[in-house]
Amino acid sequence: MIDLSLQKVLHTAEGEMQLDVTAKIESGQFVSLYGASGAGKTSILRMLAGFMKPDSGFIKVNDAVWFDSRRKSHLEPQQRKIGFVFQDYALFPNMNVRDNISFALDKHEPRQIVTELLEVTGLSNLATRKIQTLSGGQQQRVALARAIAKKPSMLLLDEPLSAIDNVMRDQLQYTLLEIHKRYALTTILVSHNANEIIKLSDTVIHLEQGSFREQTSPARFFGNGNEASKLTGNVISLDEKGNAIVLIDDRLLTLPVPGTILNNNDRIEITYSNFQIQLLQH
Amino acid sequence: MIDLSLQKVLHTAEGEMQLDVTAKIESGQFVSLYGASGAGKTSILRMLAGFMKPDSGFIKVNDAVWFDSRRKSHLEPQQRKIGFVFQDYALFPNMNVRDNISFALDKHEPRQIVTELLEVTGLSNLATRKIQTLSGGQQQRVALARAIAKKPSMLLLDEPLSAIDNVMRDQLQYTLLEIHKRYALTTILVSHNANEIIKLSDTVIHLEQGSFREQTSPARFFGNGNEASKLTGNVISLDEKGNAIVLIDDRLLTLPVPGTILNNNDRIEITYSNFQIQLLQH
Amino acid sequence: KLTVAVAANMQYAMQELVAEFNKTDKTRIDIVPGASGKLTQQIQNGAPFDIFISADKEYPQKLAGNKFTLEPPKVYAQGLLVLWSAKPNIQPSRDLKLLLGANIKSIAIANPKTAPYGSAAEFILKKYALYDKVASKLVTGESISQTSQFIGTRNADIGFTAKSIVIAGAMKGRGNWVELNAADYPPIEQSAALLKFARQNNITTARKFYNFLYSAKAKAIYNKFGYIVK
Amino acid sequence: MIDLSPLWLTLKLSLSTTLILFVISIPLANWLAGGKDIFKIIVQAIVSMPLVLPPTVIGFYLLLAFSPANAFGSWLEEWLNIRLVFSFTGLLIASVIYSLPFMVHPILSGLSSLSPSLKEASWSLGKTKWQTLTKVLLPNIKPSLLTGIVLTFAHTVGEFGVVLMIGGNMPGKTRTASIAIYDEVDAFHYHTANVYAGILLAVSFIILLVLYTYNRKMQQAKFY
Amino acid sequence: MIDLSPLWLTLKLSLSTTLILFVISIPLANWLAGGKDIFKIIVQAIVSMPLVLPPTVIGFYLLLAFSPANAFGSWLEEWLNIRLVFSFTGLLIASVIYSLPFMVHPILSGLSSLSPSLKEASWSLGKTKWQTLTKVLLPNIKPSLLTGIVLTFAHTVGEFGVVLMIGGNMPGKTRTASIAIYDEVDAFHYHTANVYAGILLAVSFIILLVLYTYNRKMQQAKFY
Ligand SMILES: Nc1ncnc2c1ncn2[C@@H]1O[C@H](COP(=O)(O)OP(=O)(O)OP(=O)(O)O)[C@@H](O)[C@H]1O
Ligand SMILES: Nc1ncnc2c1ncn2[C@@H]1O[C@H](COP(=O)(O)OP(=O)(O)OP(=O)(O)O)[C@@H](O)[C@H]1O
Ligand SMILES: [Mg+2]
Ligand SMILES: [Mg+2]
Repeated sequence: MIDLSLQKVLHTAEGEMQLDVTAKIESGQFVSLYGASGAGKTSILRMLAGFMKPDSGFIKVNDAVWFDSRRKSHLEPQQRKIGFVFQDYALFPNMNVRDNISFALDKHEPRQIVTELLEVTGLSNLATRKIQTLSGGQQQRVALARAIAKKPSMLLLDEPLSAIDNVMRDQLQYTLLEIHKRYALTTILVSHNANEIIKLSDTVIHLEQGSFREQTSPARFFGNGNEASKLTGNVISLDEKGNAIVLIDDRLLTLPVPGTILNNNDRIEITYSNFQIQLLQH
Repeated sequence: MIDLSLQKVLHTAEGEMQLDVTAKIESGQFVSLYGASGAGKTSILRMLAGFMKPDSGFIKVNDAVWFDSRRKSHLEPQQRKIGFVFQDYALFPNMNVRDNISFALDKHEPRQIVTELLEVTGLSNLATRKIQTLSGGQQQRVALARAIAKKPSMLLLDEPLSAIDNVMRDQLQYTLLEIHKRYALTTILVSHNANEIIKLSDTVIHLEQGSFREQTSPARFFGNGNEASKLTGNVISLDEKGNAIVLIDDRLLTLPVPGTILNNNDRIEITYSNFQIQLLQH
Repeated sequence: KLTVAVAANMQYAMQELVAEFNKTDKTRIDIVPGASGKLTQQIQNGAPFDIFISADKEYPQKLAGNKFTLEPPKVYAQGLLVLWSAKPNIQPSRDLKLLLGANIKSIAIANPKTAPYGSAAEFILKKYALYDKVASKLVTGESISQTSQFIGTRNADIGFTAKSIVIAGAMKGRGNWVELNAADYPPIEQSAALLKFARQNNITTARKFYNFLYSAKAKAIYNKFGYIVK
Repeated sequence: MIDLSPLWLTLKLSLSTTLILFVISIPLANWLAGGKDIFKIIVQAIVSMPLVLPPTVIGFYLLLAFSPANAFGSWLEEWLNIRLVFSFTGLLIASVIYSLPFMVHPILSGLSSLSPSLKEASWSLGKTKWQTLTKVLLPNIKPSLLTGIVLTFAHTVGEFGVVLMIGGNMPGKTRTASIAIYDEVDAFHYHTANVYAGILLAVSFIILLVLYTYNRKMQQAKFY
Repeated sequence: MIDLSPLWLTLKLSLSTTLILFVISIPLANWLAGGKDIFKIIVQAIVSMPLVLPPTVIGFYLLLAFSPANAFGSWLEEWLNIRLVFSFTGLLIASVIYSLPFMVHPILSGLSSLSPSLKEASWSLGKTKWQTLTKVLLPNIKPSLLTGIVLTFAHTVGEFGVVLMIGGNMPGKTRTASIAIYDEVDAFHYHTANVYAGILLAVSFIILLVLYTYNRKMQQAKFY
């Protein structure tokens, strides 16, 4: 159980923004932080990690007090048992891929987890590469592996998959979830990607301009299409056979629409009355 | 018309990868580069910009030769009239947001485009902020505005929207397309996001391990759902009323499925036979 | 073993002196060359020197005043001032008139505040009523050997230095020099002192060498190196 | 009374040396930072050479070089009618040579630590290499520039051997504060020496304090 | 024949000084880089002070401080039975004080140029501040460390004023190469002086060349 209440004035040149968030997070939950750019998501992670001190408030994790402004207690980041994936990766340029990951371990810990993680993140071939020679997505995967290697009890992820291609992303999401469960982690994820949030998280915390808006399930939060079998999409093109090619999120549908007067770029809503479901994979 | 043929051995520690790409790009087209992490996308952009010299090959833009290994000609990046959005933004830490963008202009050019771009990218309030005080997404928008300010004839974008939230992303995609058309740019975009690629680009160039795979339309490239009105998705949960909550890309659908024996996490295909289309926005 | 602090311009005469001394006494004698002023500072602050051979009279006197010597210092030789130019077309004259000439742009002297040859040169210039006229041409060397560098490398057109420099060692035969009238400047007396440190060290040999500095054999060597001994 | 002219002269010499070296070292360091060939490494090693020799010895070699008895000195004298020894210009040239590494090294290490994409971003905006250097690279290595300036300035203030050797200790012309202090110590005038040293220390201390406070403010703006 | 002992002594002094300063300056620079309070700025300014005074004058003040005639010196002598003047230990202490800024400054500017998230990443992996410093921060500011080492080493090789004053030019004990060269020049033994200077230059040049080549290789590995 993580019990937190954080207040801090964030200094921004066009004025000050009051960050104010109070929330309870069950141990073992997968929580997403969602909010516009500049809403304060990274700042919250940094306070949880102990890099930034709140002006007031507290952080209680199970029975331990990590921070309490009244009791003037502040646990050092080293003591917090967290894993952090930084938005700028913060990999160590002086070490190769394997060493970046092993650095998380203590001297006498067995190294096999490193090999395992290299495997899982698809980095085995790159194990001896210098960080600067990796592409952006490769770097992000190293950062993720490094944060997990220590088997932290809380995992803080600042947009950990934004630079990764779809195939690898799917795979890593699955890995993340696996790890989250296997090590009974409490995971807090900052992400802009609805699909990702829905797939991974138990609850969403919604931030707006530094203030806590709501804490709810992702289904409810993104559930705008919930009421009926409705899809919205954009018309990308119309072919000569009277079909409209419609873009719905990441996929294209070809819909026969003879006689309608749709144009390119029209935004449309599709209401289905009849459908069949086929099981592809159990 | 851009005519390019690029060969370069990319030194990677686990061996060398031969980058080899030949393509023709129509002037004014919006082209996406798609491929896995480490496929060489950034490297191609860097060669187009003149930061990296190919081992052999040529780059011809309209009638001008930007690079030709046989004639040993190599146009400096300054002469290429390109805009580049870097994967790590590469903003100038010594300048504030406005100055970063104005830096693209010559001394006597009018400054109003800067104000315009600040508006368009939603940065007006942050104009006097130091770069280091911006969030990741804000930085990416500055990088985009700066690359556009010079009105380049070719725009090279290395995952320009990966760290930006959905609302802003939609808006910036629209802006990008607007700018692309207004200034008759040739734009080359590296992106992992299918929706983004489909929305924006005329053609997709697919790279695999440094080699050119195909150059085709996004519709064809991502057109796996093209043949029929089919959607695939994952079952997220089942409610007591006999509905399945299904995740399809970024959205959730509630489908009445009484009597079926679906479970959580099942992957299903939905085939529609009857639907109605309603125009939302023209 | 003895350690002897020696004014830089005396070190070559001293080497010969040590060689002579070692013919009868094999005690190793280390020579520590340096500017007399600096050596004095060091002796006052605990330098392990047995004997101090200065290039003037005042520094040893000062040490005696501050009780760093075993007995009052004694003069062992007297230096002579010469006017020297390394430029072949300049012929120094004893009356110093040529210093006023337009072809003489810089005149090197040792620092009158700290070096005895410098104050002697200043004295003689004043006596000949030339000082104010040539004051703007004067360039000052920290020590007599630095002054000689200025002259020897022809950066200074002419300058005042010690006779010991121009008649022995590397500068011998370079350019032209003239010995100035010894009566025109106060004698440049050089003293040596037996230091208190010698008491903790090897007082018998130290005294033996100290006395040797005033022997007839030593005098012959001083003469050879351009000093006079009364 | 204390003669203040050595202090002024020192200030003039230190400021001029720092300024000249700043101007020389920037293109030099930029050139050195740019490539990888052996030639540049050799130049980099040569730049450090003045450090290795005792200042008085460098002074002595300069004395030889400037001497009218040698080719270079006589060329200067005959063709340009310049005599470098015993002149402020000579001192300045010597100080510049001697302090070169103190300016070049910090700037070079600053430039090498910048991300290469900064440079490329500026090029892609059509800026020449020079504009890139002055408007993008240098403003982002301010701590290194500051280090270079402080080391050079302070070192020239305290420089003594070279000045002593080729300056000739001429009041108001080449008699700098360091020489004056040296002389006073040599003449056992401890009080005067202490006063000079005190002024030198106090003034330098205040200058440094101001510089560092300014620099610290700059860096705070970076992370609040 | 040329006496080689001054060269050995110089090597010993320079290496020891560089080593001691390296060990001292890293925690000092790390502490200075860490905060923003005025106290640290003052310390930073004090670190530069040894640069401002002529070396002989620093030597003179140290001579006074270490002198058995004064409180500190006599305390050392009576209680610890150490005499610092005219000993190698004294020389070493003086060199360390005098060269302090050459080591601290480059390391400080290197540390301030690192992204703060590197440090935080290491903390989050449970590493102490010390482990973070030695395993993450320092290995990533190698060019700055190199600058510090080169400046300190070369400067100690060429150091002369301080050494002459408190070392006292004792053959085999405190007569370093720089003093030997000075003496030989003083005595018009240009040939011997040239030989010493030549050896000093050649050896230093080779050392620097090796260091720079190694450093360049490191950096090339970064960007190919
Ligand atoms: N150390 C700090 N002290 C005070 N304010 C800060 C600090 N760091 C960042 N800020 C400010 O806090 C605001 C929120 O920044 P934050 O990085 O938390 O946003 P974010 O929600 O992560 O945005 P993005 O999605 O773009 O990464 C920003 O406007 C920034 O200026
Ligand atoms: N200057 C260079 N010279 C040689 N090889 C390089 C150079 N820069 C990068 N590489 C190598 O080229 C490969 C492709 O890198 P690139 O950055 O082009 O990938 P990418 O497709 O952009 O990946 P991502 O989507 O993760 O950003 C990498 O394995 C990298 O090691
Ligand atoms: Mg953020
Ligand atoms: Mg890339």
